[in-house]
Amino acid sequence: MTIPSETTAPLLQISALTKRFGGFTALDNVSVDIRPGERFGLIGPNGSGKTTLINCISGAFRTEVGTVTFRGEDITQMPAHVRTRRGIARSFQIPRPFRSMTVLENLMVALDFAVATDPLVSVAHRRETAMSILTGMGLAAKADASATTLSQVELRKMELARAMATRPKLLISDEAMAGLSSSEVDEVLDLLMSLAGHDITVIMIEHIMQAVMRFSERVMCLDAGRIIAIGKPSEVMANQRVQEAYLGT
Amino acid sequence: MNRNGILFWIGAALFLLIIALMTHFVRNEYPFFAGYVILQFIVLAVAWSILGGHAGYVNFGTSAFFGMGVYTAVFLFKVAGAPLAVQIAAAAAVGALMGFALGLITLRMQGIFFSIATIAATIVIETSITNWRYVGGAAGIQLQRPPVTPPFDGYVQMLFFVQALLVVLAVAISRYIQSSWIGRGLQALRDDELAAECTGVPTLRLKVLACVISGALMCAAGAPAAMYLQYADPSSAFNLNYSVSVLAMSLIGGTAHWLGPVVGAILLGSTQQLLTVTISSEVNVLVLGVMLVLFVVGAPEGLIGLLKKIRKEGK
Amino acid sequence: MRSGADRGSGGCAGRGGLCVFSIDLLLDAVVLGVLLGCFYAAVSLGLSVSFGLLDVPHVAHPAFLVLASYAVFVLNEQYGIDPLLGGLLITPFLFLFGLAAYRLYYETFEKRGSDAGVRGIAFFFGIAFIIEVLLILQFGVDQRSVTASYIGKAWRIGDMRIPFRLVVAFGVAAGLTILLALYLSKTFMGRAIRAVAQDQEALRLMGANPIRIKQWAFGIATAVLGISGALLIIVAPVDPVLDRAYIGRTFCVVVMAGLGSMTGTLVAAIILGVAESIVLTLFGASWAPAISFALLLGVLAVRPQGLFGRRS
Amino acid sequence: MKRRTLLGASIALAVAGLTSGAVAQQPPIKIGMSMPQTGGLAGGGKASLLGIEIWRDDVNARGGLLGRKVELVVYDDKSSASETPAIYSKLLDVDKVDILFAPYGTVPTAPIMPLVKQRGLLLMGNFSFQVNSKVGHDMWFNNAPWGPADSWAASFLDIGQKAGGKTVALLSADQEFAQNLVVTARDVAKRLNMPVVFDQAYPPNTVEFSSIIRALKAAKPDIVYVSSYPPDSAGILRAVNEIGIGDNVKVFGGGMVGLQFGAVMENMGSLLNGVVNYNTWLPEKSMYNEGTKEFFDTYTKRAIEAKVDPLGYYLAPFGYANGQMIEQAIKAVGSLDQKALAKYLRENTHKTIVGPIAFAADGEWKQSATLQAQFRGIVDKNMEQFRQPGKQVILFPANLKSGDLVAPFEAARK
Repeated sequence: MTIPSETTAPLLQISALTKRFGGFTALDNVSVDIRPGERFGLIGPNGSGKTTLINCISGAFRTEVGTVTFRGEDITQMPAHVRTRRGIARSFQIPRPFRSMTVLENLMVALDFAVATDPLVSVAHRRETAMSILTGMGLAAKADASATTLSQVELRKMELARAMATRPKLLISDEAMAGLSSSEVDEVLDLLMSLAGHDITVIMIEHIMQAVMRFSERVMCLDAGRIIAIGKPSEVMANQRVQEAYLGT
Repeated sequence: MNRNGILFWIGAALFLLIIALMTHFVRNEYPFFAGYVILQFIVLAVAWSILGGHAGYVNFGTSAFFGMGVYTAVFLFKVAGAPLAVQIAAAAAVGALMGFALGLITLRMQGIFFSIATIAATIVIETSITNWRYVGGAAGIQLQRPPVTPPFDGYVQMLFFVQALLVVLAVAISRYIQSSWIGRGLQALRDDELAAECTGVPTLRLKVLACVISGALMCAAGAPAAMYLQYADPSSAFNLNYSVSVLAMSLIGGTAHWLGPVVGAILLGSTQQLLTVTISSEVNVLVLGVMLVLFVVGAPEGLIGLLKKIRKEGK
Repeated sequence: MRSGADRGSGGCAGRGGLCVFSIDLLLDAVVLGVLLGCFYAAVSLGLSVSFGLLDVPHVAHPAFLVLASYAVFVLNEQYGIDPLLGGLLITPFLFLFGLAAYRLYYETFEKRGSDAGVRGIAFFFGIAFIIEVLLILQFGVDQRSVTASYIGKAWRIGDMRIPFRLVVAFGVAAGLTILLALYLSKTFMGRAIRAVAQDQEALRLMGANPIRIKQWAFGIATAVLGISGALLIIVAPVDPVLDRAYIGRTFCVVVMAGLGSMTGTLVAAIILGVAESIVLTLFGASWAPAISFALLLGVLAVRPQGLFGRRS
Repeated sequence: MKRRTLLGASIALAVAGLTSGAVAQQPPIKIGMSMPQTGGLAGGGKASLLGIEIWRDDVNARGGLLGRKVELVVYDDKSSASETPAIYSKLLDVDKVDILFAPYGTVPTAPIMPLVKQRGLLLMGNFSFQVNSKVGHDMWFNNAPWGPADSWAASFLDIGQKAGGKTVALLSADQEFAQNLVVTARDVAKRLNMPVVFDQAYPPNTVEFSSIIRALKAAKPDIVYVSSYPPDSAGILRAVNEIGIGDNVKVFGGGMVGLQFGAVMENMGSLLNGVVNYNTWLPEKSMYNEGTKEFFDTYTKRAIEAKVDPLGYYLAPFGYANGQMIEQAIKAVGSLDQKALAKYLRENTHKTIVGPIAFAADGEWKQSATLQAQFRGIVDKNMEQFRQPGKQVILFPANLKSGDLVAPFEAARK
């Protein structure tokens, strides 16, 4: 099922996407359009294919069936790093920092590679950029700390910061709030809110419902690799099958 | 940063100057014979850690690259009596090609698979050389050195100096890589390949690049060995010992900094030379084994890491 | 190249007269290859658990193997104990040895997390060298072999003769493979081990202790070496540095099989054995190693996860 | 080039000068060598070294040479070619040894040939094969009884032909020494116009020989010439024993390295029966010379604590012989002048415990004394049996012959 696309041309267009691992079908004919600037929530029980879907968007997986189109360009066969340069950035369910680097260096990687490296842009200038991003995330103090010394919430923030450093058009946050205290959840949520909007589209995967409710303009629920509901948060929540999927009845 | 650069080049110049003076004023030839071997291991270790250290991909094929270097030299010398410089240049080219091919085949694989693949590649290459009659095959081949080219007054002295040049070259390259975006990219993909990709790092291309550079340097380091030994046979040229020693040297020195493999090579290399002319028995294999275990367990960051730690605690 | 025109050749190449034979020569080669392959499987199974399932870069596996062979040799030499029985006798000790070895490995590497790979390899190389030297100091550099009723005899089928040694290797290897496969799929611990291989996190969430399970698995992987070591010295004499010859072969088999698949290991080993045997029989024998390892490279290039790989 | 020979000469002079000056305070005469004590050649290397050490002790017991004690300077070359150049440079430039012995084996020796030639030094070879053929150093003398390169292939194929053999099969290890042997065998076979019906080089670390023996059998040769290495020789004989080799095979063996070492022979036991293989010394009546028995009495004692080959027939006496030759040369010349010593060694026949040795121009023995002997009545797991005569019957050379060939091979195995 496809959503009747809105007036503006979609930023991300997924059509008839199917992903199999051996016999097991992780994504089954998934199609969805995401508008520029949209705040999009992705929910579903464990193993429903959420992470698989964003792996297919970010290029961690290649897909055999279906296409992924980003800003009018078919990126289905592109390797991940090219997609990143095209403007797709993500965080990971379990944070994946560059452990041997400082927080600042983590961002420098993004600035060195993702942003079309312009020799004229001096190292010093890149550092500034990185610092300003960190400041925006409230991580400035930790800039020279080793990534391994960060707390859970700081790791989450750093990953978002690193993602932002790639100057993304589309930011995918994969359970960035998992295992955080409620106050921390709000912190991160506000962060995502502030990022979204000004020409950055955000896809948020989340288990914490009220977070999704608060954040999303539109919510999609996956179950067993299929879209079982999509639309306004309230509608989706009300949906019979969604509740079944969650309550496992 | 920049001052460091100047200091480095001054150091390199001094190093070469001392070497050059040695070749003219030291009459005793032993330092050159023994020193040559150590310099050769420095090049190999530095080259190895460009891929093995920065990117964390363990190449077991050191002996394959080294051996190919030897046999490139042998072939060119036999077919055209090519001069040393040509032998080395050609070897570097061959090494780069090998690195590229090997990289393309194997660097898609996660770390350890790459290591296995390099073992396999080594055996394939060694077998091919063993079956290549023209360069002596399994029976090996004896070579007669051409007269030495001035200003040197002994061939060994010349080889010693040439190997020293290679050391400077290798270290300079490794040093540049470490401080440049290439180094940061390799470091990132060593830490987390997927995260690196998703941060825009072209992991495969970087790995292949590293493999090419490292391969070229290893082959180049092997080339002069043909003239040094004036003899080549596959089982010596492709000896597993090269792969393991180089791995050990890099780890003992520490792979986090370009200086690590240099230190490691000097330490282990001279230890091995020393043991050869002192203990001279199975025991020196034992020493290698024990050193390996002690260091990876006791000083996982190698000597360099150890020093850093000490300095930290000093403060 | 050597094995070209200037060198005559066995089998069929060039010599019309021999082509008549090459059919049942081929048949023999295949049969012997299968047997040899099973032997390779037997010496690789342990690694297929320790490296295949646990991702331990166990370069010292062949060294442990040779060590086990020497233990079997001593039992056979001193007390005239049958090698296979000897292999069984040392199995429990190897199991304990394995537990200890993994503990050490875990404490020093996996605990510290990132790139245990490089250091792990160096570590095990060190261990391997130490074992080599200790064996040399104890037994000298000469080859050692064992005596048993089934060594040196052959089994006749028509004019085909099959060495009993290999038949034994075949039987034991097959048995061992099936046993391990069953253990890993049927028993609770076995399934736990596979789970660890799949996803440690998941297991930890389920409240099981992955380290314990991995330690146990490594114990199993080492214990298997009792029988493998016995086969090693039954099939051919051993010397202290024989392990170097098997680093390539065993890893080749395990990787070609696809990590952690027992039946895969058997099949891959048989492919290797048959390839080797056919080349030895019919073509330039000296190319045998190139062939089998080119095979591995081929597999890795096309299917990085191996023939029966579990990973995507 | 000229400059270099000059340099070499001057060093040679320097060495000579140093020693003659030194006679006053009687420092020892240093004999330097590398010897494989680890790696593939270690087994042989250690036995060979023991032989040389026994000579050193004997000569020192006799009051040394030129009134000076003899001292050995020995380093381990790990059986590899890459170690020896540094070692020999150390021996010459740091240890300032007076005489050089070569390491056991061809691979470690090859790299030092150019060195000694360039410096104009005497080198006593130790069981290397044809290392001097390309270098052409006229101060090189090999203690091994090979003689002309093709001699043992010739003698073996000749024995086979006399036994009615017409076709030849060649099975060789794809390693340096074995390949040198098989090359000569090809030439000899051509010369005797015996067709080669099988010719394979098996790779190092071959585990199982059944299939290759099966192929060899299928070629139906009359004579099987095998040049193999210790680790493989056992595997080959096992496979032959199991697979069989065909009744038409007259003689089997020739160049199997390893069947000379006690431990290997003990391992193989009855598998050895019938094999005709090369050797250098055997406990047959014809082999004893002045001092031979005494040497082996000493060797047998010292081999035990030295943990080396308990028999030591293959290398040890020749190591001792090397010592004897240098001893005679130094006594005759009365100095350590390398050129003079070389001249003496080249022009005279030397009495040694392995018989009289005379050198050809290339520094190899004038005529081959490489034995071809057939194993007879060997039982399993018994080291002592090999000390008795009659267990390895010498078929070649004629002057040392101690019995006749039993053929065909299958018959001789029983």
